[in-house]
Amino acid sequence: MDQVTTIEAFTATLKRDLLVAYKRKNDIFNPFMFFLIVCSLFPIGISPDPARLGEIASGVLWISALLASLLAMDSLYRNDFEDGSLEQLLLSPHPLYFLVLAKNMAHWLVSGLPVVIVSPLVAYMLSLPDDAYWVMFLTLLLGTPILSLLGSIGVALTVGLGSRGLILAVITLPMSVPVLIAGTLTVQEALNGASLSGYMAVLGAMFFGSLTLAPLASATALRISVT
Amino acid sequence: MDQVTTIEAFTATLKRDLLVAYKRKNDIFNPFMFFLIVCSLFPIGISPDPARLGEIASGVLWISALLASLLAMDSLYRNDFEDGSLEQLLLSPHPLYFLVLAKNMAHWLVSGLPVVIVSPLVAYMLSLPDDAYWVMFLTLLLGTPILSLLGSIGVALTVGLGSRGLILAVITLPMSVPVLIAGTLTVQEALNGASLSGYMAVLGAMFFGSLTLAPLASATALRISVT
Amino acid sequence: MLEAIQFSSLREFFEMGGYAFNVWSVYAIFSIFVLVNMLLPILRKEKIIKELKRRASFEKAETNSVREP
Amino acid sequence: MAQEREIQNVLQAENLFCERDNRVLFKDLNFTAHRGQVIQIKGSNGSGKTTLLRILCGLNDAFRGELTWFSKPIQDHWEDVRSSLIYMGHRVGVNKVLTPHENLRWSVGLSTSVINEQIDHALGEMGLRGFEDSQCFTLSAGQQQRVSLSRLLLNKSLLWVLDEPFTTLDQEGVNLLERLLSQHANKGGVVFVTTHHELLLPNLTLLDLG
Amino acid sequence: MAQEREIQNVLQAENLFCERDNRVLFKDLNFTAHRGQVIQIKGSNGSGKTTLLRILCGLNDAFRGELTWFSKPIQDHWEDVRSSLIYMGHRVGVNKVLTPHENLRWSVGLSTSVINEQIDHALGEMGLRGFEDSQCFTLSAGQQQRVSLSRLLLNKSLLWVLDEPFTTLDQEGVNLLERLLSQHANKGGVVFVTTHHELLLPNLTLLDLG
Amino acid sequence: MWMWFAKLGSPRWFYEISTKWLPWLASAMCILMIVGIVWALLFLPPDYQQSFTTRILVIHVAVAGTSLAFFPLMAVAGTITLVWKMKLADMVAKHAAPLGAWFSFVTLATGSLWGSVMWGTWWEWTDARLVSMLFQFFLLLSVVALRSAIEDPDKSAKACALLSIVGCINVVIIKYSVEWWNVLHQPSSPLSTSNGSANGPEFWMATGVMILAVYLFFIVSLTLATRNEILQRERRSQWVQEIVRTS
Ligand code: HEM
Ligand SMILES: Nc1ncnc2c1ncn2[C@@H]1O[C@H](COP(=O)(O)OP(=O)(O)OP(=O)(O)O)[C@@H](O)[C@H]1O
Ligand SMILES: Nc1ncnc2c1ncn2[C@@H]1O[C@H](COP(=O)(O)OP(=O)(O)OP(=O)(O)O)[C@@H](O)[C@H]1O
Ligand SMILES: [Mg+2]
Ligand SMILES: [Mg+2]
Repeated sequence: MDQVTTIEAFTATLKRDLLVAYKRKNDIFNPFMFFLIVCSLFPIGISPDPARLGEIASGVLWISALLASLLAMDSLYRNDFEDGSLEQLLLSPHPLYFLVLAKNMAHWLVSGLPVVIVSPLVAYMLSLPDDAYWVMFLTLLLGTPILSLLGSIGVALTVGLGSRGLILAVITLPMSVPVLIAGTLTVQEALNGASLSGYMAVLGAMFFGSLTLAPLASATALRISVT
Repeated sequence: MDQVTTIEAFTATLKRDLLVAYKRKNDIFNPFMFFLIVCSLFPIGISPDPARLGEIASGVLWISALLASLLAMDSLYRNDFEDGSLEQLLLSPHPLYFLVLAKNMAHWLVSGLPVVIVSPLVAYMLSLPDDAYWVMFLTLLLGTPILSLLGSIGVALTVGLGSRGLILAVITLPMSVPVLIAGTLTVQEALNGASLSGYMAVLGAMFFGSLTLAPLASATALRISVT
Repeated sequence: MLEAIQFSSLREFFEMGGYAFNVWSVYAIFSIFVLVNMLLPILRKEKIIKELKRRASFEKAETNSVREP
Repeated sequence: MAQEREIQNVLQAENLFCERDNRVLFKDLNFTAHRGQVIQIKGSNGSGKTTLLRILCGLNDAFRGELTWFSKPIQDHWEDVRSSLIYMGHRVGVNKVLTPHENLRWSVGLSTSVINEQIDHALGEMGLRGFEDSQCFTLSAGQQQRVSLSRLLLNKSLLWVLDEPFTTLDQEGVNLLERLLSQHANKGGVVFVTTHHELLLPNLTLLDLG
Repeated sequence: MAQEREIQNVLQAENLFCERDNRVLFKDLNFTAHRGQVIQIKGSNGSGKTTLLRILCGLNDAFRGELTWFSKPIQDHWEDVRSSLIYMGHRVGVNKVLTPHENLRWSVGLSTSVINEQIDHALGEMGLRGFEDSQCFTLSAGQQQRVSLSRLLLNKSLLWVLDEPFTTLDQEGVNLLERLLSQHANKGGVVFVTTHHELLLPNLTLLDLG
Repeated sequence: MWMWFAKLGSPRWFYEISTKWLPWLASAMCILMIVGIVWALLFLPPDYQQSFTTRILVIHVAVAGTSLAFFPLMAVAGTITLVWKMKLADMVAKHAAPLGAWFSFVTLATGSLWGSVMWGTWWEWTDARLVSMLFQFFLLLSVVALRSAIEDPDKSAKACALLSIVGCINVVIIKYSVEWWNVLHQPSSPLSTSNGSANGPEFWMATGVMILAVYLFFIVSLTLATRNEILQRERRSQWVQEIVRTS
């Protein structure tokens, strides 16, 4: 019985969260279904006409992905808070940064990745012009982890609150606006035939920025919420 | 110390839920903020051009209201379940139908009504053509209670679950499609200058249908979830 | 009977009048669909029987060995 | 509490059987609850005490056997049962943002009409004087338990079903609750209670689930 | 447990002061925890026991006064404290969809490396044999408590901080836990525990919050 | 009548009767399916307009028709579960939901493959049948999701029963509202006009064979899955242990 290293604690947490998701199944399935269903509300609510749909498709896809990733966040710390596991996490001797990162990673793998993978299909159904598929896919691949990392801060801040659901959205959505702008702009410029390296670089910078900073903020927020 | 009548139990429950909402404040404020924020994502994600916005405005408003009402639902029974109040509700000697109706009513007053009230403002911001403000307002006034009543079934079915958040959306969103269709069609026909009485009648029928049937289903679902 | 066949060569048959991709995809999807939904229950039944057998022998062994002293 | 039914069997169970996950929790369970009885259900962890109590309240219908309420099959009389029942489970039924007063106003008000003074009086009796208007999330675990227990003072119900009501109570709270139980029994009520500590009550019946 | 620090004060509090909502919970609280001590914190409901325990773990910093860890100010040594601490609060820290085994694998694995056999052995010791692979939501309240308590057998931590660990345990569970506490003390560990029942341990120190 | 009803509810009775019937049903299914497919693939004359793509329709129409049967089936089973607490009904309903999702998916896929020829597009929001089928697919998946979300089997049986009943009503409402919506949208696409496409009697005969075959497949597959469920849930009963021992 030895003390474990931080890396072991990291993998233990990652594995555990993936296991919980696997057992629940729905954690994987639902964000993805939510994305599909919300996307298909737009043709009904706005217009079934392919030409008009094509114009709004990239925005619709991004907004739906944003909402799906946001709403899936709720399960990130809530159950752990309620059953007391979160206190155990905070009391572990390892830097909270890495444990939070492990939880975020597991969460994105489970809720973000499926959305990214199905996005080309939905893009087709919404008549997004052909050239933009790949760009759409890539921006989502880079963008959804950012949304998860940012969302994690919001969840951590609100985890102890009685009323939930929307407070999280109200805190996190405004934070996510820059990502939304970067994402949709990239796709639109791709449609205009512009070169993409600049836009992708912006998204990449956001990604690395949030990867290093957001877990710090989440960790602090967790300590505040639990004490 | 007498036995109370069902009506008294109804008002007691209504008052209590309004009181809880009043104390939390967020319950009133958040659905409303969520609605505003989601609506304002569209100019950002799709296009700031007023002409194009105006075309999609009615759909955007309705979809945002649908999402706001759906996501606010989560708080309808969840807290009560967790602290055990829901068991007390089920063990009351009065027909669960009325108590559920009271809870739904309180919830709509708190989360649906503010959205309806602010909708003309948002309609203005999204450049919805002037003639349609009133119709938009009226359809939302009739439509959001239906969404709440339908959502209530979904929440009641999922209230005891560990994994939450999106399962509710996955269950409830497909059910809400007819309401969305009726609502947006009405607004669009108003824009085309058609007579509205027929459309409103459809919404009205949906309203009374769900008012009588949905609480029954919710009550059954609650009994299933808690036992 | 044979003259009722609509194709004069195998190649023509595979080409399906230029709609090979669509027609054959449909038949592929359909056969996968049928096979999966027939085979999965059959395979599962074997698994269940095996599992139940294992458990039965396990329980028998337990009742035989762990009797009250 | 109707006077004319004085000596009847309030609640009777015949050959109750319950299993969960293929583990039989109890079988051939028979008992009769008369007026004036406190029935303590004992048993080790996981022996099915909570399950049994929830069955008695109609919160669980995964059982077989016969339950009667004043000698009539209980299936047809859940309304009656509910209107003369107080149940307290592992979850105490106290809303965290409301004050103790507001909590009681609702949970008692669902079945009995009460006035504010009665509520405050009951809270005082349970040792919560001064906390009537603090929100419940600021109360300690034991104090929340006491809020829930105050219902016992406000409802004139025949049947009390209490699942481990003594947890988190301090010594004085335990004494108080024991007194309440025996008073209720003396007035002709029926109490089902689970707890792991020894109850010192005159009219106690033990029901052991093993 | 390092041998060289044998007789030191593990944890010492000087003039602790805490108030919540303008109610003073405790003031001028002084105590010293040596190796081999079991310190039972007593007090009526709402007297601040939970608050004190959370302060000792660093889960609450709304207090004044001096806390030292091996005679050094605790603020600078939370890492050390955490790596030799087991805390069990009112919420047991058991994930409902995982099995007891999986729960322990993670919660123990956060600080100590264990192998599967050890986990199963510990669960067996705590009376959960046969439940290793049931999901925890199917366990009774007391069984979940036992899952959480199994951590005590698997972590070789110096300091145990247990908030009402006896609730929902049956008699046999209570005995088992008492034995564990005194064994831990005998091996040189320190235990802080709150409970409302009388502990029968040789090396017990009482700390009364009133 | 009551005797018969009670008997029908008994898993054992169902298991035994299905043991007798399954071989017949399965062989009928195989024969019909082979006849249908060979007929469709080899003998169907090309449509003057649609050429050989009518071969897609044979499959599409058969699967689409069958997929409409699921929600009514699940709603009836759900009512039986809730009112009479009959276990067998739930065992059927449990497997009907994912199978129905499969059927809906294949309808959507074959429909799209056909559409890509006929309309030049794989997906079209202006067709009521497509959109309502898509939402039926979503609703079926939501029943599956609910089933797997609720861990307690008893509870999930009842919850899914209720959701199926609500869902069945909804499928009808969605179908009508989507149609209504479409009429008012006055779609400019060719679909609404193409309904009277002239398919010969031969086409409908092949399709008829295929419809029968697919219906049989639906029954056989559902029965197989239900039998597995029975074995698992009744595993501790005498008769199942007998079956296990002898197999
Ligand atoms: C409710 C479900 C559906 C039913 C009952 C159904 C049934 C049918 C039938 C009977 C036909 C033959 C019409 C004829 O030859 O006159 C047909 C044609 C067709 N279906 Fe479906 N279908 C359904 C869903 C779908 C879906 C979801 C799609 C696409 C994704 C689709 C695409 C088509 C196309 C493209 C045609 C040929 C169009 C035409 O000939 O007019 N169908 N369907
Ligand atoms: N979040 C909070 N905000 C304000 N006051 C609080 C809060 N939490 C607890 N208190 C107050 O602190 C006091 C002590 O609470 P604590 O939970 O420490 O009591 P305790 O001794 O553990 O009681 P019990 O035996 O009931 O568990 C209580 O009187 C309570 O009113
Ligand atoms: N939802 C469930 N699904 C399956 N089994 C369950 C479920 N809930 C409880 N059980 C099982 O039923 C048994 C009895 O549980 P119950 O909660 O009634 O015990 P208890 O006697 O109240 O125990 P405790 O003293 O720990 O509260 C337990 O062994 C548990 O495994
Ligand atoms: Mg219990
Ligand atoms: Mg406490």
